[in-house]
Amino acid sequence: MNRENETLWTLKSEYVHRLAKQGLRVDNRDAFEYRDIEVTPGYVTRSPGSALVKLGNTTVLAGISMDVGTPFQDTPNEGVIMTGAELVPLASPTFESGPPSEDAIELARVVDRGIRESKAIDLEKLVIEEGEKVWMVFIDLHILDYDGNLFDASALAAMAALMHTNVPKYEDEKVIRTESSMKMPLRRVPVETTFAKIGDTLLLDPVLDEEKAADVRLTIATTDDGYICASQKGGSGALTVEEIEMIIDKSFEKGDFLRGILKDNMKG
Amino acid sequence: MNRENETLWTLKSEYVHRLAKQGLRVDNRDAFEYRDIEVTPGYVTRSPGSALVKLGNTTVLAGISMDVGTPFQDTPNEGVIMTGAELVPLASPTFESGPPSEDAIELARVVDRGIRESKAIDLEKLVIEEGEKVWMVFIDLHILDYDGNLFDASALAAMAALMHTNVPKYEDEKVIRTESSMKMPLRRVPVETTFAKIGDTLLLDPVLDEEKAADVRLTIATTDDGYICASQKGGSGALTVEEIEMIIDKSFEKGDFLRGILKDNMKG
Amino acid sequence: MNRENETLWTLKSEYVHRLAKQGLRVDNRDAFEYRDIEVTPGYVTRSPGSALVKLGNTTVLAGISMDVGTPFQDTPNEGVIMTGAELVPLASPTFESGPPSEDAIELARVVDRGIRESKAIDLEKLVIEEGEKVWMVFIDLHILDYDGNLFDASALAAMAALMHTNVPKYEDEKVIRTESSMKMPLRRVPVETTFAKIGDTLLLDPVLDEEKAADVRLTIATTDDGYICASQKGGSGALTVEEIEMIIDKSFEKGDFLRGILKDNMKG
Amino acid sequence: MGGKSEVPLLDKNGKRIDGRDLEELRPVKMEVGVLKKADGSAYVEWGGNKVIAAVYGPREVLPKHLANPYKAVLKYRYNMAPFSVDDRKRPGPDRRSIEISKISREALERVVMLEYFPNTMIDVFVEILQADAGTRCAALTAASLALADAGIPMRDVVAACAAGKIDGKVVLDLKKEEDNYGEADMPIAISPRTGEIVLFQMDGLMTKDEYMKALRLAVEGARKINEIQKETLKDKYKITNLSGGDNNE
Amino acid sequence: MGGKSEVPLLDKNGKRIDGRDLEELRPVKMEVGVLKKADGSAYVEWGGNKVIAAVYGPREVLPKHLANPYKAVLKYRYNMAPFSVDDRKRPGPDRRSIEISKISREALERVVMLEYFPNTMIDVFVEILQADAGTRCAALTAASLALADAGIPMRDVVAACAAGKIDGKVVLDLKKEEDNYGEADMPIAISPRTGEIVLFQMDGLMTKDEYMKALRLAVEGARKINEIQKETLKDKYKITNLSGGDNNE
Amino acid sequence: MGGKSEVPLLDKNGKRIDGRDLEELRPVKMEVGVLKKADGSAYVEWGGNKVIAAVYGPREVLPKHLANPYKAVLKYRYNMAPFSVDDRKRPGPDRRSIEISKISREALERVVMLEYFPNTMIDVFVEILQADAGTRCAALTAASLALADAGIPMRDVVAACAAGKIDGKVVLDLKKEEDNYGEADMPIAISPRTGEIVLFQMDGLMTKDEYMKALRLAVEGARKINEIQKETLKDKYKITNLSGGDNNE
Repeated sequence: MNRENETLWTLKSEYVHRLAKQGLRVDNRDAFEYRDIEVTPGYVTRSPGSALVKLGNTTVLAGISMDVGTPFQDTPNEGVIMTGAELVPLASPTFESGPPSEDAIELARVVDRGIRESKAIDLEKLVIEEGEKVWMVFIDLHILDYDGNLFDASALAAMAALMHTNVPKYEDEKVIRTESSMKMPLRRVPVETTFAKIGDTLLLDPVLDEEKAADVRLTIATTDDGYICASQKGGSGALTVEEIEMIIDKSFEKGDFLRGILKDNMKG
Repeated sequence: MNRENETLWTLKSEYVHRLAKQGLRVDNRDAFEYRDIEVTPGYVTRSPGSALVKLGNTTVLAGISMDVGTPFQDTPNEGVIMTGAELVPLASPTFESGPPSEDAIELARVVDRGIRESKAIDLEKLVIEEGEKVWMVFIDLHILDYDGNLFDASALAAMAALMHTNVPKYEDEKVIRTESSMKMPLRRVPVETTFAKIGDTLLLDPVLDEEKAADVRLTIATTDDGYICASQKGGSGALTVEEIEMIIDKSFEKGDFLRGILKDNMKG
Repeated sequence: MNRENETLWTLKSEYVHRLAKQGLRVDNRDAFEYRDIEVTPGYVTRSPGSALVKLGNTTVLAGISMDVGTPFQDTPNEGVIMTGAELVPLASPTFESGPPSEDAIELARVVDRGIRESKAIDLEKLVIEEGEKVWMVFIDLHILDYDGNLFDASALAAMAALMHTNVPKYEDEKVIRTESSMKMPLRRVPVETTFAKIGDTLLLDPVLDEEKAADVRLTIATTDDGYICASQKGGSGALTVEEIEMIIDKSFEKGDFLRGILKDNMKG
Repeated sequence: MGGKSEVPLLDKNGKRIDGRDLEELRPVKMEVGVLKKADGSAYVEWGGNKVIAAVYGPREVLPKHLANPYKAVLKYRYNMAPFSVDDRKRPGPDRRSIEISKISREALERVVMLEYFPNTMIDVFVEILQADAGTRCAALTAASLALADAGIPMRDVVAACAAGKIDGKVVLDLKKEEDNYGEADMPIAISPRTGEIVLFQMDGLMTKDEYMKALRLAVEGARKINEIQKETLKDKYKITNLSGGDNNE
Repeated sequence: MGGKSEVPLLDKNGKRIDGRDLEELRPVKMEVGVLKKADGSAYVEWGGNKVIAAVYGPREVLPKHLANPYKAVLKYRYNMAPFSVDDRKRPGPDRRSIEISKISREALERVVMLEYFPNTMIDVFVEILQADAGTRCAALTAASLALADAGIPMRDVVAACAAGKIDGKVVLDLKKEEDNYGEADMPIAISPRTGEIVLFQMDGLMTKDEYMKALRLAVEGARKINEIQKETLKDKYKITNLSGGDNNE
Repeated sequence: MGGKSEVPLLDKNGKRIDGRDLEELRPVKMEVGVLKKADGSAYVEWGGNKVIAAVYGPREVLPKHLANPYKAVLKYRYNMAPFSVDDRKRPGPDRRSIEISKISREALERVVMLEYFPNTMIDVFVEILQADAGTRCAALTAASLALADAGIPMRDVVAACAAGKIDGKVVLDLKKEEDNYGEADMPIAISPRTGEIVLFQMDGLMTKDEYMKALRLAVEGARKINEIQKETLKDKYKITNLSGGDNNE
């Protein structure tokens, strides 16, 4: 699929490895330092909630759509979350049109799990009529520029969008999109932090060149009240138990950093 | 996709251009003359409405299917129109099996717009129970032989079929297909006329060889009460404002000619 | 599609033909002898009904799923049967992932017809509320190892599964899968017998090598009360009327043999 | 085969709902060379069925990896127009049409001289414009004519017909209501020169006697259909040697 | 074009619901080089529309058999983000976006010098992030800028605009409510140097006079859009020769 | 992970609903060489899970453009039979099975000596015949056995196991009800020789202490699974050097 020159990538990969051995990175960051992060909530003014996140050059737009539907049979008293991701070909020469790739599916599912498993959304407050009518929360991730670490950027965009989402009114069997009945009911603030292992070196927030050179990737989602709520290893490399433990510690620390950015954004 | 010989087409195209420059056509027609038109309404005797149209060698069969469904939320007091076109591979060596091509989609949508935008069908009369149950009018265009100008042939076939359509009875929650409750309620008679520009020459009703040689195509839908209700440019060429104005005039004139054929057919 | 060596297959085919001429088979069976048959009903203990059938090396797992749905409009007082077959790529180097192949579709439809046309299932007993709610019986055939004659193995597995199926309880608009309301209501026991013609020789139950060498295949479904309920010819060869008559006679005889196996299984 | 015998399909004189005798075919009309762009084509009207067939080829095989160095690849596409049946059929192949296409292709593979055209593809497309039971037989009958019209060499012109069982009687050539409410249907096709069966299906409930009677009746029906095919090709080409039939231009 | 005139779209002073005059454009903002990975890119905000376009290429043609030895293959993909409209749009192309992609590609084929890059492919991708009527015009306008930003040689920079009819009046540049409840819409695109029409559609009901008035109005609108395009490219490159515009790095 | 603690998952003695202790595996049975047509195969029964795996290859890569001149392409297809779960699963890949296939493939890429077979493809197919939580672990465990059975050289035999949290306790190897109503699940796989983690996921809510405890417990579980794998292969081949295991014929 990758149409770029194979040899070029091999050279780049060797360069990234050489740097990593010396504790260095292609953009001179520290090992556990995030790139610059910009969060623009409410970017899509006409949608009930949205946020544009720039993590260095990686750009993700998360948009929330609200609709009324029937709950799942086994959770009649809960609203429904659906998360999708489109790696639109605009964002990278390696993304293609067509049905979602396995990468897009994994991304959507890992972002979804961070939100779902942490019970970030109070789904019981999204019930209109038990067993019959509930709010469906669609979280759509639109990747606009791909320079590595879609997981953290997407999870951050999704959470920022949810924090700025207004639930529309529902009256006389109709959704009134111009009026709001409440803020999206949130209970926790999960964020995701992704680490790459290059040789024996662990790095936070890999850029694309690092991501491609890495053997393995680990994403950890943490909550503001001290829980881990999701994890996902990617890539054909391996991790030791000790590495995972070290990553968990860093993940809580960096998670609080990301939550700080979200918090600042809520005020601003 | 085109499996025919590229060189052959280049030669044919040059020939068509040479003729056009002299005001001539491959089949000796005048620039704004239609090929012979045959309309056979009621061709599919078992369907509520249908018509076979032969425009020279181009052959299109339009069939109407009627079913009961729920109206769209924003038009609770209107029936529903759905138009589809199948460029079945029987009709041309260049048509392929599979999901509708962009050509088939464009054709269906342009025919649909002619009918929909002119409000040819009185959709309010197709309501059985407001907001709950309305008639769905499926207009299906089946292309049987493709020798150019599918737009005009298809629009004509669709309109002829609608003019001969009987709306079935609906009793006790069931469609009784063997009985008719009314004629399809029609208010206007839109038809479409298509022009090709070859070099600087404008032609009506291009045959396949002309269509392929043409730089640009313009389809204009007009109504019997003096309105233009749809237009569509196709092809990578361009048109001037003056050319469009000239085409509009011709389009009304030729539209009346086509409506004359439909009218004759209603009597016969 | 077949990735195996073409030359090898030609040689095998010639060998099979040579044997057939002498009345012999690759596995030393008689012409109208089945391979060893093992039926394991209830293989998938958590499903309402299932059976694993081994016909020589050919292995088919049939599983029944029960759900509540709306009946078809024209049969408001009947439950619904749906039969599917997956030729999963695990079972053969020639099976591929993706939508069902024409072979999988033919297999599912021929097994379905044997059951449907014989009225083996008393569909009226599967009505919960006439016109509104009926049991849907999904018969899914999962092919695990493909060594020829999927038709007989699949039909046998489907019937064995149905004979061991418990219809769940339905109370308060819910399916209670842990409780049974009745055994699957059965009226007849259809089985299918498949014959291959190699040169002029007719054989029962072809193995894969015979199936590939064969010119034509004929499957006959018979019932325990002396009816033929389905037939299907496959392959580009031809059959005479006399051959068909001879196959019918054998089919009843072998059908009783297969029904004997099913019966033994019901006791055991 | 619903077998709901509430609807009587035979009157007290043993006549069928359209007045036919038990062993009588519906009216059949055939025409070849009906399409301009196809290499060969045919139209068949058979009772309430209206069917049109086109043949393209031998031509380049697409996708290329399907090419066979020993013979032509034959493709067959049976397709119903959305308006051909009462309940609109959604465009595109469904399971039924995929199965019919498969068995029809296998029937034609018996007679088409594919070995004459290695590394090519011959496409047969059939469109059901109006359906009244027996469409697969009408389609295959039309396809054979279209192949002859395209000048494709064939060992024989395949002809098809169905027999079935209604109100307990074996009858020829079921129409829609008979198919819906009858007890069995058996569509077949033959290679008329040898009398061999090249397409064969049956569903419903029949004893062996009924089954063999239906089979023989269907073969006879197919022979009658073949006579009409031959007349049609003769009228068109004024020759009797069918497989030498020339192109339609 | 619902034409349900219950909703008044013009006030007693002839002003539109957003306070515009009949022949007034909505506010338009443009920016080029907004994406890092694309060879060229542009962002266009036009009333409530937010649109981003990217260009990749000339690059290898995939699948290979689509390659043309005489010119580059141009592809155009118009795509709406699920949250860009009130009722969530399911991801993936629908019939509407396939049609828009086709006519937009045809418009650009008129100006892009495809003959310079045989056997290659030039991909134009446009994402509608927020929709407020006129998205196809905004998309094509952004696509032209992205092509220029990618340094693809063009005869001209295509500019688009729509005119339409609301409450019986011909107006420029419909917004969403005007499109929903108005009487006609006519999106067009021009090659500004020649004034030729390269994209042209119309739906709704118009007399010939209204139609020609709308056409001329839309052409004028597109010319204004083109001025903004030129300013945007000038600001970025500090040069006036657009087709000689260099890459965005 | 519903976390609906209305359903008690531990009794007053701390026993689980199936009588197990907190750190106890469900009964596990393994068998290799269970299929005739596959190059390697294995069957794993693990609690209520029934899983069958097959390996084909190294063989020709299809489609060809996916071939890699430096190593074999590994494919992994996790598929659930429609009847394997209470609510019938529609045939074909869904998002969940695509994700599981991806991470399972990545786990195996760590150990399979792909570099020995450039320009080929190794296909691993796993069918879930009955599901009772932990299917991805059972599937990967079976897949490793099938690879060994096919004689594919491997650095190690991957073994998988899950740990989780129910009623506030960290436990090994959740069954279905525990997965549905428990608080967290952590499926992992290891390369037993090095103890490295090659598959790793977690969802639910856990403190760091619980998390690390679960991780260590799951690793221990996977080691026990690996012992059974080794016994199974030894029984079959009467040899201890697994990667030298011969074909199943």
